[in-house]
Amino acid sequence: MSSSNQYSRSELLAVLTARAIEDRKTLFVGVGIPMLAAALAQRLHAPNIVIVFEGGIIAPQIKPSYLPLSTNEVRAARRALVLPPICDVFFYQQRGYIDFAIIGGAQVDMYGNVNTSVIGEYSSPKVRLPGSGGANDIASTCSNIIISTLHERRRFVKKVDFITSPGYLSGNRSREQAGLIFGKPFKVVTDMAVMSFDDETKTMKVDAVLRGLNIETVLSNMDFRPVISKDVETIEPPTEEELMLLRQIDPDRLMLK
Amino acid sequence: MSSSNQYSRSELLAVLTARAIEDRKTLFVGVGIPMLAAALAQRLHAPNIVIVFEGGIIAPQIKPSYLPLSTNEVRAARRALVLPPICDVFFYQQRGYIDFAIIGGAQVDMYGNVNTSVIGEYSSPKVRLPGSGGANDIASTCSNIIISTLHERRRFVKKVDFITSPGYLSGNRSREQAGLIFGKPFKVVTDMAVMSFDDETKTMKVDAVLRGLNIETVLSNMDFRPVISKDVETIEPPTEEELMLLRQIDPDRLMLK
Amino acid sequence: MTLVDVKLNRRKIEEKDKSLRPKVMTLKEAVSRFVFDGAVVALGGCLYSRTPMAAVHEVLRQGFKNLTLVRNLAGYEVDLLLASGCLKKLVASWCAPGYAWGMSKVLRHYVENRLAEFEEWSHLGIGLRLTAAAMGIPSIPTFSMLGSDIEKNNGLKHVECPYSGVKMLMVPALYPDVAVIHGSRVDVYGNIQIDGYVHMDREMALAAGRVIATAEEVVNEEFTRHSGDRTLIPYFCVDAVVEQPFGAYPSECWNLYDTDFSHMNLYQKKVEEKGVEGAREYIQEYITGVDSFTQFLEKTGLEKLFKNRRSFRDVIE
Amino acid sequence: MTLVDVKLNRRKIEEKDKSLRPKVMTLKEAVSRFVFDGAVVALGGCLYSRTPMAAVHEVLRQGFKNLTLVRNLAGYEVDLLLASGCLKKLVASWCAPGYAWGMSKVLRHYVENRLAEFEEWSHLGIGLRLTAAAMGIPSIPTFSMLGSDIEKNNGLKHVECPYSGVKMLMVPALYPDVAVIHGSRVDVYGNIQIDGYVHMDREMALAAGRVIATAEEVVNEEFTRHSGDRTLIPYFCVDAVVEQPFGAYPSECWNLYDTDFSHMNLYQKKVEEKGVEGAREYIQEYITGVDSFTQFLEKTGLEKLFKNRRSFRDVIE
Repeated sequence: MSSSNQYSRSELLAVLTARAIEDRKTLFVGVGIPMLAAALAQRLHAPNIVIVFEGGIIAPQIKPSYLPLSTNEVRAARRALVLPPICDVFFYQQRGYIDFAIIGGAQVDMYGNVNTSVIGEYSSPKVRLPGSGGANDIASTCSNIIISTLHERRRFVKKVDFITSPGYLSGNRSREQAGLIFGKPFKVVTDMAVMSFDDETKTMKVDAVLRGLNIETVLSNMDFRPVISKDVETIEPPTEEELMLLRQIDPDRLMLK
Repeated sequence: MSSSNQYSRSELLAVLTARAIEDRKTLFVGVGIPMLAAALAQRLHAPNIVIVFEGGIIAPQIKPSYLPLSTNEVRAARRALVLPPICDVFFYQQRGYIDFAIIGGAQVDMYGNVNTSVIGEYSSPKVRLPGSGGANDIASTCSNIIISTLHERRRFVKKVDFITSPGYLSGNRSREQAGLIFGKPFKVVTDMAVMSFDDETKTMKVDAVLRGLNIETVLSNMDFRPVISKDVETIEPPTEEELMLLRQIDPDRLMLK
Repeated sequence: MTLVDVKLNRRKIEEKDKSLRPKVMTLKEAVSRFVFDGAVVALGGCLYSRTPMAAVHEVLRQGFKNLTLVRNLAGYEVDLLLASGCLKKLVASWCAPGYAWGMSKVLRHYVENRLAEFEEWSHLGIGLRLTAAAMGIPSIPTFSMLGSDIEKNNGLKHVECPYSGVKMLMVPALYPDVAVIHGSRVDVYGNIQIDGYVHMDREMALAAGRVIATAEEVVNEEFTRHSGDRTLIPYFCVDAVVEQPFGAYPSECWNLYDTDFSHMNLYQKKVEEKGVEGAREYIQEYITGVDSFTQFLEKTGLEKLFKNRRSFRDVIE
Repeated sequence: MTLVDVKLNRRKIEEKDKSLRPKVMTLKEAVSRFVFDGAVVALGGCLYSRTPMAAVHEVLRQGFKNLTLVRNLAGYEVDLLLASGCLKKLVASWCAPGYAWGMSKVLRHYVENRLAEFEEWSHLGIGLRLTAAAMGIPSIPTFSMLGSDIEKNNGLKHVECPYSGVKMLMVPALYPDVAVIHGSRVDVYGNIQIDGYVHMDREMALAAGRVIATAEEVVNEEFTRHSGDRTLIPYFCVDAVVEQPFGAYPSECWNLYDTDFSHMNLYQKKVEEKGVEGAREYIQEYITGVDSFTQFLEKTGLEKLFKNRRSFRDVIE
């Protein structure tokens, strides 16, 4: 639970991530906070988003309190309109049919590169993380990529140990030069701030900060210095309605840890 | 009908083509004589061949006297074990799963190149023929290609007007050099002779001639001079059984014109 | 051959509204909204299986010009489009009415007299052009067409596989402006299901900028939500949903009706006798002379439609 | 990374007997005939959906060494193969038991101590490696993995699209020695049908040199001859046909049974408590300590199996 004792950090992250979701779009999500955020947005301002899971699932209707624990299981696939082969889902995305995606990560750097592979050296890792799954594919070809993660210094690193999922690589035009001509990092949502990327340098840029936090708190929880928007907006904390709906979606707190 | 008045040229061609078919193999065929030959072989020495149609049909069981008029219609698809997308059929072939195929052609040259596209110039043809269909794909990647056509001077030309389906191209190693590393022209079956290709030069080679015909008749019906095998064998004419079965397969003489 | 603009063609898809919304409309509206003069139009099915004939009729009635038609194996429908002056170019691997009727007199007339162009590819070649587009890549490798005059004629290029050193022919993506698919059924959002062989319809729908789905039946959302594993083409590809029973007639539709060979014979007889003029008379009598595809079906008579239904079951048993 | 030998891998397929012949055998025979020490083994399904667990158990009982496992998303089955010393390498895009249980202690132990290798690809990367092999081409283009350390780490190469000038990453074909697919049903020849999502099973079966098909039910030829449009994998890919009801347990099988999360918890609890040793105790108790997968199911108890059946229907409604 947060200092206000009204909501946990993961609840806060889920609510702020939900707010970043636009209505009437196809949205690629994984399990955990991204899925909760999608489900919450669907019950609020984005009733017409269409959820896509990499297991081969288009437009499912998840049963309340039957949350899936993977993107390829019956809870995720319930009442889906299409159950295509897995490669087809990524081809839809490469073709341009997936508007938004939400991914998480153990490490994120100043250009929005994400690491979910290893802490330390690849061949002899300190921590062997689960790996890319579809995250690399999402970050490579989804039209708009939202990174959603807790705001912690160990996560917001200068340089990720391993680029699992490309952001703007080394900034400026390096993403395009690498051949990544489709899609782009769109926003970074944390439990403290909402960030985007500088138009020119592609450095992460703080656009908004949670009410009650000052910018220094945000910065002190990052291992690099992002650009600060001229006009930092204030993010309102979760409303009663947001929290109530969120808790209805995950009553057993499988994901709201 | 032939001079003996016992069978027509197309019946003769169907029987001789049937004899070239090996048992227990997958066999890619089109409608017309190739299909009749396959059906006949199935009732004789090759009960376990598996027919493949480019319309997306694996191992159908064609109903007697319900012959298909295309490779993608219900008569061709009857009781098929698999009805895959069309591209998949060609991928099976490119992967190596199709052992044999039978194709026809308006023109065949000394290296087994086949033309089913145009007589004359491509951009301003004297005769616009129907085109490749799957024949080019078959000739490019099927393991063993059988060419089956009537033995006529206008068909066996020095150089085809258009290479729709590659044989040995310009002979020697030119097929491999063009990048065609899979599959090969295997036999040419006509109503007069059975031919293969010289190991070195890849020039067409007469291996066998129908009983009662001399080699000069065979050669005079070709516009190029094939290699003659040291040991030209004699082909026995169709047996009563072969003809009877063949006529049972096509009682309405849809294909046995 | 035009070079491939993968970025432009992706942008077209990015800009589409992908929300779930009902798209049911009349065929007349669908064709007038999504077909235009000069368009590259792809037709689903294969030869005389599940050809979207109702949509072809509507295109003829609305009288578009300078169309390019993309199809794997084409025939009767190309005759009609050529003879009525809609078509400037055919991109296909094969074109003839079918085994029983030999070559197309109409195609021969138009191509041999350079009144229309026939850009020929191998069958897989057409499939791979659509597959590359469907996958969102500008070109895709194969061994087909290497060394042939199809390769030379279309100016096809190679690359060397960087892992095996093997030469591969690269097939360029093809993005039809609009594809028409005739399905067994489609829901109100555009999720298309097809029974029997699916030909190249999936690749075609994903390759195209817009898709018109005609189907024997428009089903409600509840139906698709209980059979998602039978959906071949996702709704977000589809821009118009049209219910048209017997919409492939006189071609066959799996499980529902056989090809009407007698109607095909009727058409062919006119062409045999009078060439292109025969085709035009047929079009006037059966297509432009009526107001809708259902009127055409009525002209043909219910008895024939029922006979084709029985005929399918008779063959398949 | 090994270079791609497209010719050798085609020859292996050319040499296969593609006639229609019954291939029903015991799982013991299938695994002993087609798996071997050092083999590259691919497992169908995805994470804990339709994992061919019966075959994994048989591999563990027969005790193969130095296997390489290919899978898209992997988890529990990798733990078992690692802990019993069968596996030297994992080729996958992701490996963990599932969201509820965090990271795999067993995988961490083996990889962090360099006792086994984890070659990581993107999810589509694994799919495209199998797709290229299935298509009979040595490599295939994509935009995935460009610029990432997955690209660098695997030494991936590019080509320039000859029609658009665009840079494309080429994904090399991967040819497993043997793939194991667990289907909803399979006929005696090996035609596999799968209900629900099909994951990458089709590509995997076509990519592999040999295929073992386990299924909930072995059906006769007549069944497939009436449902050819539901066959996903053609018989000629398949070398062994094995009927194994609940053959994916404790993972789910579409329409038939849900994942047994309580059994997964039981396993995870042992690993939580004792690490790799816990996994070994579990293997001894549940897998190598019994003679067959059906004995394992008996140990679990019919009541649980029936509960998982009810659970699937409960979710889907």
